[in-house]
Order: sequence, then structure tokens, then C-alpha cells
Amino acid sequence: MTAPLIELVDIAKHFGPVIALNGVTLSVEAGECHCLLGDNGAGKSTFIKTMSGVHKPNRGEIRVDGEVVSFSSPRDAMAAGIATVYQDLAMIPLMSVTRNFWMGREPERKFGPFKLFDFATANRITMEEMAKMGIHLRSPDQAVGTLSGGERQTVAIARAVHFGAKVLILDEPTSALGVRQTANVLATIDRVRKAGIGLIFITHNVRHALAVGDRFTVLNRGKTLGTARRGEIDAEALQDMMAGGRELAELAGSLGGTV
Amino acid sequence: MTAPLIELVDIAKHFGPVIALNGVTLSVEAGECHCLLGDNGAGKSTFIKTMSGVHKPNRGEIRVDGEVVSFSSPRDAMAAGIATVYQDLAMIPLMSVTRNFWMGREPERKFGPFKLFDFATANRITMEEMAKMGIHLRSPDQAVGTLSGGERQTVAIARAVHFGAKVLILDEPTSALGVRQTANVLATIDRVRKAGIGLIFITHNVRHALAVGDRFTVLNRGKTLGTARRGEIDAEALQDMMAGGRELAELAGSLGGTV
Amino acid sequence: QGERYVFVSHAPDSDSWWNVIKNAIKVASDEMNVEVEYRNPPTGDLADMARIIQQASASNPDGIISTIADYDVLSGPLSDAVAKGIPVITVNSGTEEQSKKIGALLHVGQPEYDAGFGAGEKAKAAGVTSFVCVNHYITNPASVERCQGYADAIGVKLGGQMIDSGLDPSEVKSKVMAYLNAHPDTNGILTLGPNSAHPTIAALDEMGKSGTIHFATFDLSSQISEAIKSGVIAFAIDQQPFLQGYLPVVILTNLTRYGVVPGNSINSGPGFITKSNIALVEELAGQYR
Amino acid sequence: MSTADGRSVEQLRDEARDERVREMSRFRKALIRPELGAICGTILVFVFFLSIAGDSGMFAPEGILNWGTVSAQFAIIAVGACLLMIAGEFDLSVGSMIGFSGIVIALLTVQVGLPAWAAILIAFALAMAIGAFNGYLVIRTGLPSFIVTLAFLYILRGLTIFISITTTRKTIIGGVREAAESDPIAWLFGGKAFHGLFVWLSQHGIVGTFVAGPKAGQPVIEGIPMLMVWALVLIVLGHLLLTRTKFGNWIFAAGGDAQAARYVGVPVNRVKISMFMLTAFCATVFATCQVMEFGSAAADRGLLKEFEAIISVVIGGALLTGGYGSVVGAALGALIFGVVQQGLFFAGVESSLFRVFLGVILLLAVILNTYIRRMITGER
Amino acid sequence: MSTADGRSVEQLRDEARDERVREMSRFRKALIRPELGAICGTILVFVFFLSIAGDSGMFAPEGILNWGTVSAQFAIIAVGACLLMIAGEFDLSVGSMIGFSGIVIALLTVQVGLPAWAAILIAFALAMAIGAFNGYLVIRTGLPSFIVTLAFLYILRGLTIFISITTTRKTIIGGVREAAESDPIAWLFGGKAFHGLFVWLSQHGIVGTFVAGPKAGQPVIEGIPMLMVWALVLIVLGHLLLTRTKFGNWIFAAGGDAQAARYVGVPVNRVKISMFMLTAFCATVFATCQVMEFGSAAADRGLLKEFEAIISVVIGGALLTGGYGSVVGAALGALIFGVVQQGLFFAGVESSLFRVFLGVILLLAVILNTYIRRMITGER
Ligand SMILES: Nc1ncnc2c1ncn2[C@@H]1O[C@H](COP(=O)(O)OP(=O)(O)OP(=O)(O)O)[C@@H](O)[C@H]1O
Ligand SMILES: Nc1ncnc2c1ncn2[C@@H]1O[C@H](COP(=O)(O)OP(=O)(O)OP(=O)(O)O)[C@@H](O)[C@H]1O
Ligand SMILES: [Mg+2]
Ligand SMILES: [Mg+2]
Repeated sequence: MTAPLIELVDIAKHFGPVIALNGVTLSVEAGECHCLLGDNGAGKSTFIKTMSGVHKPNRGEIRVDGEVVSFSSPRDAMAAGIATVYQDLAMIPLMSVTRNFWMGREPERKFGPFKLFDFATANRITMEEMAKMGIHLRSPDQAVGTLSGGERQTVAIARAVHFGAKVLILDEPTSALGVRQTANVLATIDRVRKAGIGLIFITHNVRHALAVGDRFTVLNRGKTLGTARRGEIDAEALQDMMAGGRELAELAGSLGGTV
Repeated sequence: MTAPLIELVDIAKHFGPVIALNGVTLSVEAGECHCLLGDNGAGKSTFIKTMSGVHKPNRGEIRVDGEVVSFSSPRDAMAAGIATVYQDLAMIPLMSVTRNFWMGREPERKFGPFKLFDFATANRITMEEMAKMGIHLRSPDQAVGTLSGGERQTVAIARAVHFGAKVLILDEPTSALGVRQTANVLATIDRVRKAGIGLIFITHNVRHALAVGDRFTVLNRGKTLGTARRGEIDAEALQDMMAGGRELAELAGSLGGTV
Repeated sequence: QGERYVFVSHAPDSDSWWNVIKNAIKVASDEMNVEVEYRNPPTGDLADMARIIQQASASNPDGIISTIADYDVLSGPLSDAVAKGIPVITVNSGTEEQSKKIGALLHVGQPEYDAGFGAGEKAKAAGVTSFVCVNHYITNPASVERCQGYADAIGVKLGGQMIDSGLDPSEVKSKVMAYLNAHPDTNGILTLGPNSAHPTIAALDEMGKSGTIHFATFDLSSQISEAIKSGVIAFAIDQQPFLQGYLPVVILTNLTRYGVVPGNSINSGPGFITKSNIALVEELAGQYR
Repeated sequence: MSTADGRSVEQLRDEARDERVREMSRFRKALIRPELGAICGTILVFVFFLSIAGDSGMFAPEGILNWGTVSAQFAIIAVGACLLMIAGEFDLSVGSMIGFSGIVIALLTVQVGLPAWAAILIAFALAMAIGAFNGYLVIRTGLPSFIVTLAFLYILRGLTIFISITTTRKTIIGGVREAAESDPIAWLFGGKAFHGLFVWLSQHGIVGTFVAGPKAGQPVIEGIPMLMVWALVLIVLGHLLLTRTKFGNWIFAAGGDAQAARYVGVPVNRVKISMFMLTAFCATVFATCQVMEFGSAAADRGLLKEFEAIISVVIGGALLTGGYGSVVGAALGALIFGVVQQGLFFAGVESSLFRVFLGVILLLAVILNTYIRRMITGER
Repeated sequence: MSTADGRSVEQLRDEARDERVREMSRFRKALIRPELGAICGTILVFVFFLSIAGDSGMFAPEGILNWGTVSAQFAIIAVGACLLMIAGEFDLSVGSMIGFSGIVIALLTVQVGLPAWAAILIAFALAMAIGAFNGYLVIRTGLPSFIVTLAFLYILRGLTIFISITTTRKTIIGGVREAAESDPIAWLFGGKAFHGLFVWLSQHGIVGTFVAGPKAGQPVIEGIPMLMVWALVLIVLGHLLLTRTKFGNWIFAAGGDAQAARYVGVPVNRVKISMFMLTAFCATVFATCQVMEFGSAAADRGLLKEFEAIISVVIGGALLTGGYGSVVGAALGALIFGVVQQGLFFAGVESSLFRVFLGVILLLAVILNTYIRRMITGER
């Protein structure tokens, strides 16, 4: 068996008095979609920020292709092939799609002694990549602010994929989307997975997770509650793990419905 | 049969070139929780803003207790007993809980020729109402910014209920919350309904809607797709109505899961 | 020995003309072995100046030397200082009568309107019929009076010829150039001090009009004396600021130490400096002249 | 409302508390208030000047009156700026407004010959109308108030110089004091209060008397300038308005989140416009006091006062983006400002260092205030 | 990447388009650019002055040079302010920095006796170090740059006056020109370019010659002042940097959403700090040109220049909160500023009205710009 693409072991992270993570372990294989579920404030965002070099963990180690690494900035993590699409700030609405797409990794061409942003190439590739994802742009100069929420998420995913991410982390890409747009994003996830990239898909929504996930890890109050494979677990069980299930069962009982 | 608490007939609303609503009809009875479902951008928020006096509809009429009314400001709607808890901006984080609770309807007491904000009363009632909702505050001076998201939603609901709302509108109160906090909010909704108040509960999430709803109306691209009673419809059917279901069915098929 | 006096001026931080007075104060305080504090409102706001005078009198110095940039604003604080028993000498702006009304010992300065009028008379004799007055400190009444006197002497009504040039030299220069471009018949220029004179010299040079326009200025500096020598400036009106800085300190020291004081106000100017007598002052211009 | 599922309420309540966050100690909580930074600053500044300029007359009655007056001046405009800033806007045209109101009063009394009270009332009306227009523009166009009021900084200053130059060919208009003599209102701005008290004090040797001149025998302090009375009244009223009334709650709400406030029925536009008017009112009080005290108005009065007001307010703990702050803090900020400015004169320090001091104090105060605010509001 | 479910991609793409929103016409799209507001403003201002001052010499070569120089001055500081504003910060200490750099150069050459080139280099180094410190403070403390640079507005101005007063007892230091004669670098700031060209032009009658006075026979225009050359160079380089390079993309990103930019690996702190340094650089270019042209430096030079820079930038279409704007727009803003200021003199309008004009233009331009920006960015 080959080493997983990325492996995080016993990660802990404190913010002053707040213990956001307290021993979380997780690994991602190539071509797998690993869903990270958890209640609000469970520490999901903190965990993936640790993985992508934004925070330094207080404890634990990160292994990429079996080797222990230490990221001191998001650039390091990206260089190691870990790309992240963050919850709210995937894109800058005031900037054009091309500028957003290439942000931080602009292609350059020589112009005498100077290096210029190679817009011709950038625009062409952007349009191509967007078309592959099923997004039709009026022009690559179009500001991201004029796109819908689902389109923005897709641009962010396309960007990460294009830059050769080995591991792609999506922080609640569907939380602000409607059903139709969600379906679009889930289809994109599936497509990316089939290309052999490892995915970490963070969500609250058990149904979304079950639709595309291969493995499921549940976080609760900064701790891993366990990891299950697809087929080993059903929606009810996952829901239970996320919140302890007790209140929900009680609530469902007292309201006479299913939650 | 008595007239419904509020009735909206054939409401249309345009924003310049954008047709946000194009003939929406809905009514709420006392003690009922009417769920308004719909995809992203379906016009749910626009619809309830029309109901609560923020927007003036371009067409259609609003009836409260059977009488046609026209709201020119949120104050009018509130005076008519319609209280709304908005999606993101329910509370002002920099202000204390009491100040937020009473914002816009501060209790006053005479002090010579002046009228002062009656903090003694305000603080007492705030603490009482919060306790009823199951929120334990350190002190009424605590800034709302120090509360969690679910607690904030609950404060907003408590406020609306306290001010004698006949109709309480909740715009996606659960969209930013985890399972545990969602359960809390759903329980609150149930409690409010049992007190005889009519509720409009807006959500994307079919499960949340089914947990507490008595009737369900689905909006799609600015139009009502129909209203169903509890028991007449199941999750699959609702999901289908929201998005046309076709893509989802296909997607589920191609991914081999359930969405 | 070691008496403390406060010198309050109205000049904003930048006014270079006051350097001579500061030098004079330094000379006088060294010679007399007294301590003189120079204070001014940083932005030239006269209301701030009134506060400074009040503050000075609250700190109980042995004497106060102040300008009367605006009688209305400053008479109150100054006469209060007098009433507190602090000897006051007024310098520079203001008139003898104002100084007397305040109760100051005497006034060392130059009557502004008369100085402007004198300059105007000379200009008229040289054939000036239409002029521009470059006012870099339009909020000081004294500077308006200078323009007014000049205009009255020539016999024209003061209107748009007084331009509010501001203090920034680039702005002064380009405004003067713009004015001269738009009013090519202008044949007289009056500047009110080095701040407006220096950029005006540069403007004339750039427009090739150096020496073709009758140019009078107030006050001296090394650049101005240079321009007088080369004939760009016809004359400078010297109010001999050194005296305005030096004399009050000496007089106050003598008053504190020996109880003696001159009986009358002193007119330190105006003196007209032209090409013929420039040699005398050239060396020291901008320092002690 | 009775709880249908009593048991789960208790349960949920317990769980709503997060065991992962430490509670704050009671003592720290009592200490932590918006004004804390300004209070510390004030203490520090006083200790500093007591030690370096304690014997220079700075803390003698006249000295106190001197820096007190300066601080009161700052406080008058700071109160307006503070409430406006809490309501989420700010006003760069305060300084120009001071110049404008002063010239209006002087022109109307001296040139037009109106009685002083009429001129003052007209100036107030005009200034507040302009303030309201400022506010209206900000609200209608949705532009940042920085830009709108920056435009008015230029427009008002230009107008002021223009009208004073075209009507009188001067930018200083004197003779207001004579024109305002025995006026029923002018006294309110230029007069001195508690004259009797100071005569009494001087008779008991607590305050010195003039030894020469026409005022010989009178106390060196004639009375408390009305400027100070205005400052105190504005501070007290502003503080009460902000913390104890319904309208005060609306001010916080309008600045904290205008949209949220609007949705619960707070008349945000009205609140913001009235705060712009209040700022204009305060600027006019400042201008009128100055004109009545000195008897003249100048077109360049008030230059850079907008910054001084903002600095006082920010030192006092208000948040630049609105929704948080304290009038008492702003007043302390003004006090610090005045004491430092005049204190350096008393201490005989090179006066140009004043600005350096001020800048450093501003920086330190804001850093401290930010820290305090985060603790109070849970902001990150 | 091949699509596993080819059919649904096409389908989804069609549905991603919203049939409820009208498409914008091609013509309108080509017209709608960040500079549009400034372009309209420029045209308007020129039409206005052509009609009221067309025959006053304003549009003769000398006149053009006149307002051109003024505009170039504004443009130099506007370029720095523009890039900084796009990067999401702004700098109120520009004016003080101008005074500071000038005094440093004058002190070092005249008092210390350094050669001019050394003094200039030291001034640049110092100013940029201060700029970097400004930026560092903003980033480290997380305070709004408004407050941090406001503090430096005071600190720098105070220091400038302090050092010039304590070392020379003057606030104007002259004699720099003499000291800088035949200096290898000073010429770059104070000289005139293309002298030969203008001699040639005058010989061919395109530019007039002086008919009288000491310079009779020489062309009325001696050459293009280096100030203008600097302005052009800065505008062109700034524009290229912003729109055609990687770093330019980072500037937009840093201002648009610093956090998002940081997460994709843009070195936001470095970008912001270098923009603060650029602003300081531009201020020092301004100061050096002025010192070399007039031969003297004064401690109060540059007063209120920070506002003038911000106004030019905002007229030019930049967004006050960052992430959007154009260097060309800012340059046009500076042009409008210069033309209006000088044009009023040519037109013989009372010069104090300049400020009123400016304020009104600012308001109108910003309202137009906001409208345009919303169309481009979909912002609401
Ligand atoms: N920079 C920070 N400083 C202090 N506390 C923080 C910080 N970032 C996160 N936290 C705290 O850490 C905990 C975990 O937060 P995190 O954002 O990781 O949760 P999450 O699982 O992503 O929640 P959500 O579902 O809302 O995205 C929370 O209590 C949060 O308040
Ligand atoms: N003020 C406005 N001006 C222009 N268009 C608007 C405005 N408000 C809403 N819209 C548009 O109207 C449509 C309906 O928006 P609305 O916010 O009502 O949707 P929603 O159902 O609440 O979506 P969500 O689930 O995201 O809350 C959208 O296309 C939106 O862009
Ligand atoms: Mg998260
Ligand atoms: Mg909505």
C-alpha cells in the first residue's frame, strides 16, 4: 500500500484560552473524497487552515507522501500540492475572473528586461478551464462580482485543479448555495476526484457528504470521533455522531417529525 | 373559518431589469408554521422583505386579518404585528444584549421633563425572556458579539416574540448553524408556534422544514410552485419541486448516491 | 540676571522673514544674559495666538513682547497681562494708538498702510498703472493693508489684483504666472515678503519678464538683495526687523533691572532699499537685515 | 410563554455554555469600559506634567484656566464628532464650518448691521442646514462620509473666503464685540460665569488680583469663560443622550449596523442626519464663542480642527467605523489634547514637539483602546 | 480533464445563465471603464475653460506649461496615493512627508555640507524607511491606516519643524541651489528637459520668443520642467505596474480582500508595505523637485497635500476602500485639479472660488464613478 497523499496526526491548536483542536487525525488518498463533518465551531475550518499553512499547529505532525513537513505559509502548502477553497473568501468580487484565477501564480512573459503578466495565455486558459467546469463566461474580464455564488465556487475549484493540486480542500462549498447550484458543485467534485486528486470536502450537510464521499470523519468540539468508509455508515448514524444525536432524537420525538 | 393572520396575493417585485418576484401567493394562520422553501436566488428574501415593509411590491396585495394594507416602512409592518428575523443581520455585535433586544422599541421612563431609557425594566425583561428561551446570559450588558451564532438567532426570535408578534418571519435562521444549534432553534420555533403565533420559516433545507412545518410553499425563480400540507408531501417530492429534481436524480444516478 | 521674557508672534511656522527677528532675539538675550521664549501659532490662527498670550501671562514672565496682528483678538489678553503687572512691548504689526490703548510700554514697528502707500507713490512715479499684489498671508489684516495702501497711492480700486497665493512656492509661482498671462498689461508687482517675492522672481525669470515690470517688495532676504542688484526688483521696503527683535528685549531688561524705559514708540521702518544702497545691507540680508 | 418541553430547556441552556472558554474575572470586567484608555492617558499626562512643569504656574488657577479653556474648545467639537462617529459617519468639514459660521456672524452684525442675536441665530440655522445637507447627501448617494465631507471642507472654506473678500476685501472682520454689546444672547457665548465667586476668592487670597492698569484690584480670573460652561453642558447632555435615552440606543444601532437597525424600525436616516446637524451645531458654538470672545472672525479659523476633533474622539475610545464609543472618553481625549498642547508651553519644551507628542499619544491610545474593545465586544 | 457525464455539463452551463438578467450591449461595455468618470470630467473641464478663458493665453504654449506643471505636481503624489489606495490603505502623512524630505535635503546640503546627490539619496532612504514603518505599524497593529498615518501627519510635521528650528533657528532653509550646482543628480529634479527642441521650435515660429527683457530672442519656453518628466514616467510606470504585471495583480488582490489574497499565497504584507514606501517615494520626488527648483525648503511645505492627492485619486475613479482604481484615472484627476486651479486665474474668476469648484467637481465625479463601478463589478 502506498502512503496517503497527506496525513495529519494528532493535531492540536489553541487560540489563547480557546482550544480549537485537541487531537485530530485524518488522511487522504489519491482519488478519494474524504468528507469532514462537524457541528458549528467544531474546528473544521481551523483544522484545514492548519493543513494549508495558515495556522501552525501547537502539537501533532503533518506528512505529505509519507514525509513529515512543516508549512510556514500558505505558499508552502501550495507548493506541496495542497490547494484550499475557503468558506467565504474564495474570490475577490471586484477583480476579473482571469485576475482571480491566476492570483498569486500569475503567468509571466519577458518583455525586454521586464516581466509582464501574460494576459493572452491567462485569458485563454481561464476560458478553457471554466468551460471544462461547465461555466460559460461572457468574457474573462468579467468581474467575479457579477457571477453567482455557485459559479464563484466553481471558479475557485477550477483554479485549484488547474494548478496541479494533489489535495484539494473545500470548506463548505455548498453552504450558501441552492439545490441546483449544489448539484453543480457536487458534480464538479466528482469530476475532480475521478482525475485522481484527493479531496477533503467539509460540510454540515450529511446528505451532501453521502452523495460524494468515500470516507467520512466527524469532528466534535475539537476531537475526531472516528472515520468510516462509504457504505459502513448511513445518514442517521452520521447525524448522531455529529451532535451526539440525543437532543435530535428527543426533538424529533417531541415534534413528531424527522430531522 | 377565520381569515388567515396574513395573506399575500400575487405579489410581484422588480429591481430594474431583474424580476425577483413574479406572482407569489401565500397565507399564514395562527399557530401554524408555514415553510417557504426555494433554491438560492428564488426570491425568498425579497418576498419576506415585501411582507415586512422593506420593499413595496410592484403588483399584488397584502391582507392582514382580512384587510388590505400597505406598508411604507418596517415600522408599519411591525405595528401590524409582523416581526422579522433577517438572515444575517439579526443583531448588532458591538451592542449589549439588552440594547439589541430593545432596539427600536426602547422602554422609557419619565425623569422630570425628560424621557430616559428604562434600563432596570429592560434588563430584567431581557434576562427573563432569554431564560425562557434557554439562553443563560452572564449579564444583560454582555455584548452580542460574545454570543454564538445560535444564541444570536435565539435572542432575535425572543425579541420578536416578546413584542407581541402575531406573525413571525424567520429568514434561514439555521443556515449558519450546526446540528446542535439548529435543534435548539427548531425547538424554539415549535415553542413559539404552540403559543399561537403564525410563523414563516424560510430554509433551503428540506429536513429542517419537514421537522417543524405545517404547510410548505416552494418558490422557484420568483414564482410559487404550489403549497402542500404536512403529510401530503415527503422530502423527495419537496426536493424535486425546489429544483425540478431532474438534475438531482441524474446526478445521484451518476454518482451512485443519494442527494 | 536670567530674567524670562516671552516673545509672541503671529507668524505661521514657515514665515522666513521672522528668522531675522529670531536671530535678533538670540543676540539680545545672549548680550543681556536673559532667557527669551519665542512662541507662535503653528498654523497662524490668531485665536491660538491669543491663547498663547494668556498662557504666557499665566506663567508669570518678567515681560511679554507681542505683535498686534489683530487688535480685536489680541487686545483682551494683552491688556490683561498689563493689568497683571507684566510689562508688555508691542512690535511689528499694529499701530501706536492700539499699543497705547492696550497699555503697552511702547511699540516698535512700521505702520503698514503708510509703508504700502509709500511704495505705491514710488511705483506711481515709475509709471505703474495696473498692478498685482501677491498676498501670501491673506488672513493677516496687515498684509491686506499693505496692498490697500499701495493701491490707494496709485489711485486704483483694490479688487482682483490682490491674489491669494497661498504659501506653497510652486503654487505662488504658477499663480503669478497665470495672472500675468491673463493680464498682460500689468506693469507693477508688489510682494509682501520673501515668501511671495522668491517665487515671483522665479516666475518673472521663467516668463522672460525680469526687469520689464516694476517690482517692489516688502522685507529683505539674500535672494531679494540679489534681485535688487540685478535690477529685477526696484526696491525693497525694509522695516528693519532686527530692531523689532533686539530692542524690546534690551528695553525690557533695562526696565526690569534699572527701571528705565524710553518714553515714546519707535518706528523701525520703513526704509527703502534700492540698487544704490544695497551694498550696505547685502552681506547680512536674511540674517540680521 | 410556558415551555412545552421544560426538561430540554434546562439541558440546552447548559449546553449553550461553552466549557472551552474561560470566564472573565469580576474585577477585570468592572475595569473594562470604553473610556479606560482615555482615563489611563489622562492620569499619565497629568503625572507627567506635574513632574516636569509643576512649578511653572501651570497648576495655578490661571494656568488651569488656560489649559482648561483650550481643552473645553476641543471638547465642544469632540462631543459632536464623537456622537457622529458612533452613528457611523464622520465629518471633515468641522474646521471649515467653524470659519464659515464665524464669518457669517461677523458679516451680519458688522456689515449688514443685524443685532448680534439675530446674526447668531441665522448662523446656527445656516450651519445646521448645511450639516443636514451633508447628511442627506451621504444617505442619498451612499458615498462614504469621508468623501462627501471632504468636498464640503473645500466648498465651505472657499465660500467663506469668497464672501468675506468680496464683501469687505478682508479676511478678518473685526468690531463684533462693539456691535454685540448688551446683546441678550451674545453674552451666552462670550461672557464669563461666576464672576462673583472669583471676586470672593480673590478677597480671600486664593486667586491673585491685577496690580496695575484699569483693572487694578480685580481678580486675575474674571470668571469661568462661557466656553467652558458650554463644553460641560454639551458633555453632560451628550453623555446622557447617548447612554440613557432611546435616541442614544438608536445612535449606537445606526453606527453598529445601519441595515439591521433599519429593519427593526430604527429611523437610521433621521439619526444620522441629526448627528450631522449636531456636529454643525457644535462647530457653530465653537465659532460663536470665539467670535464673541475675540470680537473678530477670520476666514481661516478652524483650520485642521476636524483632525483635532477626530483625534480627541479616537483617543477617547470610539471606533472609527462606528457603533462604539463614549462621550466621556471623547471629553477626556480633548482634555489630554489641551493639557499636552498648553503643558509643553509651560514646561518650556520646544513647541514644535507638541505634534510629535500628540501623534505618539494617539498611536498608543488607539492600540490600548483596540485591545480593550476586543475584550468587551468579542470582536476579532 | 474529460467530463465523465458529458451531457449534463452542457446542460448545466445553459442553466447557469440567468434568463432573467438582460445582457449589456457591446458598445456600453467598451465604454465602461474605471477611468470613464475622469475622462468625462476632463472633457467637461476643458470645454468649460476653452469657452470662458479660451483667449486668455491659457491654451497658448506658455499657458499649457503653466497648468501642466501644476497638474504634474499633483500627479506625482497622486500616483503613489492611487496605488496605495488600490492596495487598500491610505496615507494622510504625504503632506508632512513632503515638508520632511525637503528639510532633510536642505539641512544636509546647506548645513552639513554634503554634496546634493548624497543628501537626496539619504532623504529618499529616510522617507521610504518611514513609509515602510507606517506600513509595518498598520499591518502589525491592524489599526485603520487613517489613524496610523494621521499620527504620522503630526509626528513628521512636528519633527520637521523641530529639527529645522533647533539646528538653524529657521523654518526656511535657502541656498540649496547654489550648493547643488553642477551636481550629477540634482539636475534630474530641478532641470528642464528638451531645451534644444524648444529652441528649434521657436526658430520655426511654432513657439514664440521673448521680444524684450533680458532673455529677448530666446524661446518663451525654456524646456519641459523635469517635474513633468517625473510625472509622466511615474504615471506610465505606475499604470504598467498595476495593469500589466504580477505585482499589479497582487496590489488589486491585497486591496480587494487581503485575507483571500493571503490564502492563495499573495504576500499581502509585502505588497502593502511597498505601496507605503512608494507613496513616500513619490512625496520625496515632489519635495526634491520643489527644493531644487526654488533653492529652498520650508518646514510647512506640503500642507494639505494629502487631501489633494486623495481627491485626485478619487476623482480618478478609485474606490476609497481599495481593490479598484486606475493610475490613468488618478492622473486625469490630477489634471482636472491643476486645470481648474489655474484656469480660474486665467478666467479672472475670484481665486477663492477655486475650492468651491473643486469640492463640487469631487462630489459629481464620485457619484458618476460609483455608478460606473457598480456596472463593472456587480457590486451593490
Ligand atoms: N483566530 C481565532 N482566534 C480565536 N478563536 C478562534 C479563532 N479561529 C477560530 N476560533 C475558535 O475556534 C473554534 C473552532 O472554529 P472553526 O471556525 O474552526 O469552526 P468550524 O467547524 O469551521 O465552524 P463553521 O461550521 O461555523 O465553519 C470556535 O470556537 C472559534 O470561535
Ligand atoms: N436590491 C436588489 N437589487 C437588485 N436585485 C436584487 C435585489 N435584491 C435581490 N435581488 C435579486 O433578486 C433575486 C432574488 O433574491 P433573493 O435574495 O430574494 O433570493 P433568496 O431566495 O433569498 O436567496 P438566498 O437563498 O440566497 O437567500 C436574485 O436574483 C437577486 O440577485
Ligand atoms: Mg468553518
Ligand atoms: Mg435570502
